[in-house]
Amino acid sequence: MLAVEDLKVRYGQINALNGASIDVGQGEVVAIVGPNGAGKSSLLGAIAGIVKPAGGRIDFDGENTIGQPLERTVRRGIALVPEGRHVFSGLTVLENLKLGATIRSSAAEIDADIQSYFEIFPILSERRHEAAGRLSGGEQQMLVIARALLSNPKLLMLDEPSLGLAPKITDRIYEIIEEIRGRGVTVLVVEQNAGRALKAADRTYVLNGGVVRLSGPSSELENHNDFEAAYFGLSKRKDP
Amino acid sequence: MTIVTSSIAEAAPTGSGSHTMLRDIIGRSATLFILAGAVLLIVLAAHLGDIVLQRRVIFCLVNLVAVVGLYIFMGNSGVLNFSSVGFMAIGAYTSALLTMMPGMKATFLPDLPAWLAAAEISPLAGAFAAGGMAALVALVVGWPLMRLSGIGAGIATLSLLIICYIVLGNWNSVTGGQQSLMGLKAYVGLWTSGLWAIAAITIAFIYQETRFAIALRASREDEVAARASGIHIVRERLIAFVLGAFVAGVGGALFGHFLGTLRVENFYFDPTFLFISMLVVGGMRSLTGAVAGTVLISLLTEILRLLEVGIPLPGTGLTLAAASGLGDVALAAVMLLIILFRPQGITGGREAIEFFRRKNGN
Amino acid sequence: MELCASDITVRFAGVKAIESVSVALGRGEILGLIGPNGAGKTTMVNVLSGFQRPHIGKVAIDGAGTQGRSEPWFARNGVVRTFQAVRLFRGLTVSENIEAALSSLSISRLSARRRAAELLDYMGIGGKAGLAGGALNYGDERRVGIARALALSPKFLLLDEPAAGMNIGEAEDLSRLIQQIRRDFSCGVLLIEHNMALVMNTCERLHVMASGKTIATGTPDEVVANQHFKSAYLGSEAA
Amino acid sequence: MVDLIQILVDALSVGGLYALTALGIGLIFSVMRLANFAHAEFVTIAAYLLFAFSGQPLVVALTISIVGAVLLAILTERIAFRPLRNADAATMLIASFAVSMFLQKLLVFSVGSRVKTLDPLPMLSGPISFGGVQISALKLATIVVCAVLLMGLTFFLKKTRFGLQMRAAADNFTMSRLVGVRANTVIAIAFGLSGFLAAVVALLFAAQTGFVQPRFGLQLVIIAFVATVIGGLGNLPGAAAGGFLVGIISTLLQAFLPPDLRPFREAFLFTAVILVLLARPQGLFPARGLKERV
Amino acid sequence: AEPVKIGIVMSYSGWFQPIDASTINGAMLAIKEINAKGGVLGSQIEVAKFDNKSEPPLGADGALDVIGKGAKAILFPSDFDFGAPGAFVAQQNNVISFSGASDPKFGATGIGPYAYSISTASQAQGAMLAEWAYETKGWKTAYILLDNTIAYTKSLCGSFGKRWKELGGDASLVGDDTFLNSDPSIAAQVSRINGLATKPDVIMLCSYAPGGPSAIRQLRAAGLDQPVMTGESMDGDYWAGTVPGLSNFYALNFGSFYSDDTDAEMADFFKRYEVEYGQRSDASYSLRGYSMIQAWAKAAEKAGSFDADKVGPVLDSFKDEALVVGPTTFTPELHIQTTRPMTIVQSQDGKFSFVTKISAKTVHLD
Ligand SMILES: Nc1ncnc2c1ncn2[C@@H]1O[C@H](COP(=O)(O)OP(=O)(O)OP(=O)(O)O)[C@@H](O)[C@H]1O
Ligand SMILES: Nc1ncnc2c1ncn2[C@@H]1O[C@H](COP(=O)(O)OP(=O)(O)OP(=O)(O)O)[C@@H](O)[C@H]1O
Ligand SMILES: [Mg+2]
Ligand SMILES: [Mg+2]
Repeated sequence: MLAVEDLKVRYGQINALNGASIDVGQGEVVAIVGPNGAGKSSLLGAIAGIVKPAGGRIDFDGENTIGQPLERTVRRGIALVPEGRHVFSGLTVLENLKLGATIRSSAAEIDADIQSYFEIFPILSERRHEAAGRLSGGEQQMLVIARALLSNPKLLMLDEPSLGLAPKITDRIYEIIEEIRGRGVTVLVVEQNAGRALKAADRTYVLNGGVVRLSGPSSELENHNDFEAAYFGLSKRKDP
Repeated sequence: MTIVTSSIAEAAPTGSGSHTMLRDIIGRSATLFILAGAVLLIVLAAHLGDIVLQRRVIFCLVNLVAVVGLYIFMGNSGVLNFSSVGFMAIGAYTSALLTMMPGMKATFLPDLPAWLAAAEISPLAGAFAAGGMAALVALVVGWPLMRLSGIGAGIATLSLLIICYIVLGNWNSVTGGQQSLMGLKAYVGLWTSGLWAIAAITIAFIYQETRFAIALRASREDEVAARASGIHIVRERLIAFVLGAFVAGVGGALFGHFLGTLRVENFYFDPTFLFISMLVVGGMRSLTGAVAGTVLISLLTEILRLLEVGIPLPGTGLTLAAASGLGDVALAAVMLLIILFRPQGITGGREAIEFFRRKNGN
Repeated sequence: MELCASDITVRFAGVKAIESVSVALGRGEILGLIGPNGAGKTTMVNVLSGFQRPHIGKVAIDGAGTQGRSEPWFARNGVVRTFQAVRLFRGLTVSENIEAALSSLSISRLSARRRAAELLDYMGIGGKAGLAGGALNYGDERRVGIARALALSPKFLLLDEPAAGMNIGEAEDLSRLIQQIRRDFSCGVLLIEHNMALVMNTCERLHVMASGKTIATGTPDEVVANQHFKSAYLGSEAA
Repeated sequence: MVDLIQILVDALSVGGLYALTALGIGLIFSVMRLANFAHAEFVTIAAYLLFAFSGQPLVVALTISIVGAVLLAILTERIAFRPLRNADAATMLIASFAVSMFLQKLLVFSVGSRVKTLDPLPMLSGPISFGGVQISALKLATIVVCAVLLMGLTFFLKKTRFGLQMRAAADNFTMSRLVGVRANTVIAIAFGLSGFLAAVVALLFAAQTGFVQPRFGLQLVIIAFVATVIGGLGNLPGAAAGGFLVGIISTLLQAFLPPDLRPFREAFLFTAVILVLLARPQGLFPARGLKERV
Repeated sequence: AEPVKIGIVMSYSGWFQPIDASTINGAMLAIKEINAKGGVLGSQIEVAKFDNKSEPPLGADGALDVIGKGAKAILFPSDFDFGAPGAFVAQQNNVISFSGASDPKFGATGIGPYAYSISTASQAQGAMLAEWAYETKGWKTAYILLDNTIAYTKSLCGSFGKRWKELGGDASLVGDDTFLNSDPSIAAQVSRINGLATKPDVIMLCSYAPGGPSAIRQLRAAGLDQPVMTGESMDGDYWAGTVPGLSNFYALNFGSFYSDDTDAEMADFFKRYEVEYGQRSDASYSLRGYSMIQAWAKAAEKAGSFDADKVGPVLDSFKDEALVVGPTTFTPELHIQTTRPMTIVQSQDGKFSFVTKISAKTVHLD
């Protein structure tokens, strides 16, 4: 359903992606791991349309998405939980959630869905009339995940969803990932905790230095000799 | 990741070879030399032009002092400041009243307090008094005001400007109110304005090399993190505000002694917007930007004015002339375009020396 | 010699973010402050560093009260914090980021620059002094954040989720670094983290909060054995 | 008593005009964090259009004026503000100055700086008597129009989906697009609305002053700008309240200052503004979440 | 003979342009007529113009510019603040300058012996309005509404008030108030008048367009129908649409350009003006422009020289010299008019017309 080919991303002098290619099939959970600065966020950003690639192709459902207006991303069925949270800080928790459902029209269904996320994250329900910017870091993270889910995406992309979350909530997030995969939603997740990623994902890509170093079914990678090398190798060498 | 230094916890100022220190200082001062040299060059070049051109250059240099004054606070703190021209006004009237011949004062300002009516000090002392008075007022009003940031600070300083305008414009016994004040010694020529411009640039440069300026710039980037780093934002802002007011006050004095007459109308919205535009067009975050913006806008203004007067095309007997008033429209359009295409100003917030370094680096 | 918050209560529009919590951080110790999201950990750091005035309770440094003191005062008196979202001075260079924090010391710009270089070397990022603060990757950003805090010669260093976004290897490096800082600066470190491996490896003592209250204190082993803690916080990792 | 009612009506009608202007400015501020000085020229040009079509029936002139102001506002956003969407507040403010200056100079150049006279609402020119109090019909109309528009706008922003999207675009532009808000359209519409408000102000203000010249809107907008800030930026009812407040303070000062101090009225007014800001740096009724938590 | 240069350093663009325009037109007409008759001392007059862009500081540059081009006399804007910077430069360079400023300081006391104003001092304007209102119209109580923005209006209302109290006693001035030209509304000021127990017989309004006409509009809208008087700053009827059907309005002008002036010279001037420019003069300021050139030409002829040190003394000896703006007198001390007649123009039902010519009897210049 998603095919990224030879993607290049540049920020001025810095090459964040140097020709990365990945494939994600319908209903799969795919993980991307790699050290800091590997280009993981840039990859997700490019797929979502936030970051302008310098070259390459991104096909979603057989259509090239590069250069399309950002508003269309979610209408196409792609939702992103970005790095760094990005709640609408001056709007209330409830308003944030409603905005997640901007492209949906049935008010009743939206309300029901919001209720269901309130049950999963009771703290959000407690704070529903608080400005989102006042929430704690972890609470904001929960909010952003729920907000992304409210668009009923075909492809959900999560950039380090467990960042700043208590272990128990992290578990909950991965349960949700399982749940929605059951509904046929495709998931692409960036994760620092490689063990966790391998456990949750059908397939995993190891990204380093802006290119894919290794990829394959998670179960194979877990025991792969080169996994550590691909993952940590450059990262260790990076430090003087 | 770890290099253990036994004394890493101690922030002792380690003594160092005077040699490297000297090199360091000269290296960092290059920007100052470049800018001062540019001013000097402008002054020398102006001597070749006619008297009207020379006056335009003097005016540009006086404006440069004002813009540098504005830069010292606004550039380093990132806080909007509309009050700078008000401090110019204070400086201008201070110097005018202190340097004017008592006979003149008796005619134009019969109601002056006796001590002021009798005072007559030298132009240089007058300029310092102008800066001093502006700085004093800035100290008093700045102390509460410096707590404000962003648009709130903008409105507060705008209010300050309006208050200055109203008070000076109605304080009939001292300023003559709305009437023009006449009889100022018109001592400001090319060299006076040029030297003061260099002095202003030097003050701004020395300031921005101090630790106070670094602290202030940090607060510009992130107030919360600055406070967490032990920076007293209000105090750092106040230092720059007072210093900026001093320079602006001197600028005001020069303005008055350039024109020979003063009126409060000279110190209101129009110059405020002009100076801020000069700063922004040049690049608010660097001293080079302040200088470049002033020179560029002054140059543009003059070219457009000449175009309105008519520029004879050599050999054809034709004159290229724009309709009266078109220059103003074009100037505003050019400023807008510069801001649109270079939101960080033409220097992009870099100092002069960085341009040289970049060239050599490539 | 300790930073002590006693009986703190903080309310936000009716919500009690912290309710009667006392925390004491001694010099030379590494204390972990953990708990579920929204437990009040960041708020506690805000209280300890002067960013949040408690509605009830007091903060004392080495026994001396801090009533009415400003945030910069705390920083200058050795209580230095970092932020969950690093908050570098993005428009300044890395070196200037450190120099800014050194500006409260009455030393020349030249000495400040040298000192900044020392600190960056100490953090292992000496080569980045000239880069803009905004052009760093996540890991380096956090290192500069810590270097900036060290510039203030902390007696008490409060770190809010310093390992967020780091992988296992980087987190291990960080753990060593924190211990070394504690030694070199002989300061107390308060560490907020959700990365339990890091917490367990680094801290001598844990303070667990949930819903604004203290639910457990003790050594890591004691705390982990606590059933209440397990169910409220750990989830599968406990298993 | 009669005097007091008179003063109150004066204060409210003066304040109403400020409040309406502040609404237009506040709207754009809450959508773009842009303090739009060029709003002055939206008002001015709308008034010039009223003047240009003053021979036509009011409905025609007013329609043209509104359409003109709306288009001008949208065009300004497209040309001058959209490219600066990620720039800092100071740069955007200066850009709006430059736009303002450009339009103003263009007016001086093209139509001249001499006043043009007009009388768009002759039916409201006389006084109405209410139990001994003479109230100008125009003042009453100003107050009513302001109240209606304030309520309408507040409802629009608070209760409609569109309002929510507008606030989202203001809060985090990229994120709002990512959840599907057509942010450019939304912002263009906000500008259109501010143009509409400017045209309403132009009508009421021109009816009061009877003339238009290139600086017609300037003073009004400076005061409204101040009002927006002390009212609480990003909060429309706050902006309107600020407008009324400034109008009331200014009227009271004029009414009660001793004659010798009256020339200093503005100085007192703006001292009051500074005091308000010092006491409440975020304005009297700040928008929620404007001040970040640490 | 060689042509002789006159400098015109005025606002050809910007805010002040409409005010200077008719002065410039008047001057250009005079130059054309004089040249047609053979010029001054046999020399054709040429104009060196400089646009001050409505910025006073540029006036000094302009003066230097036209002096550099050989100007023997310079016309400056008809406002002291606008004209002074340039006039100072002219004085320093021994060049005669003319302005229509109504401040006596535009002359020997302020700028220097070579600066002349063709206008009538604002103090005289205030006094003559007071005398006319009190003695001729028989109004016994007055209210002063002062636009505090510029020096002229302050001085006008100041002298009016002083003279009015001399004539009718302190009680005859029933109140006074101030506003600013840019004030969006003067509701409070209007209400104050409306709240007076006894309404004044006449309201003296010292202001200028656009704030002045707008003030009248607001007075009328509040039901205040008293006579309103103003000085020459509200000369002309271009603003009259601000107050449709304006009645009971009296303004001081230099002459009436509504084809009804009783002074034949003036009436003829306005006809010639209309022929020259294809439209009626829109303010009586054109008389001033014409008279500046006229005065200088006459003085130069009499002096037999263009040099300031020759022309100046001749100007100083003018005693009721017949200029189109009226009989003009200069003395070495006073380079502005105080007793020359001015014209009262009224508006009734929106129609402007000539009322009478008046001159001041008692003028306090300080
Ligand atoms: N806006 C930007 N400007 C300049 N450089 C950037 C920008 N964003 C990212 N980079 C650089 O691009 C590279 C890749 O960054 P990216 O954020 O994609 O990495 P990542 O794999 O997500 O890292 P992390 O694990 O730290 O989130 C890094 O070197 C980073 O410094
Ligand atoms: N300024 C504020 N206004 C309103 N509520 C606040 C404010 N600051 C904190 N809170 C609330 O107080 C509670 C505690 O917040 P705090 O940030 O201290 O949590 P935390 O323990 O740091 O959580 P996390 O691990 O998610 O960062 C949260 O529920 C939050 O919503
Ligand atoms: Mg990332
Ligand atoms: Mg936290």
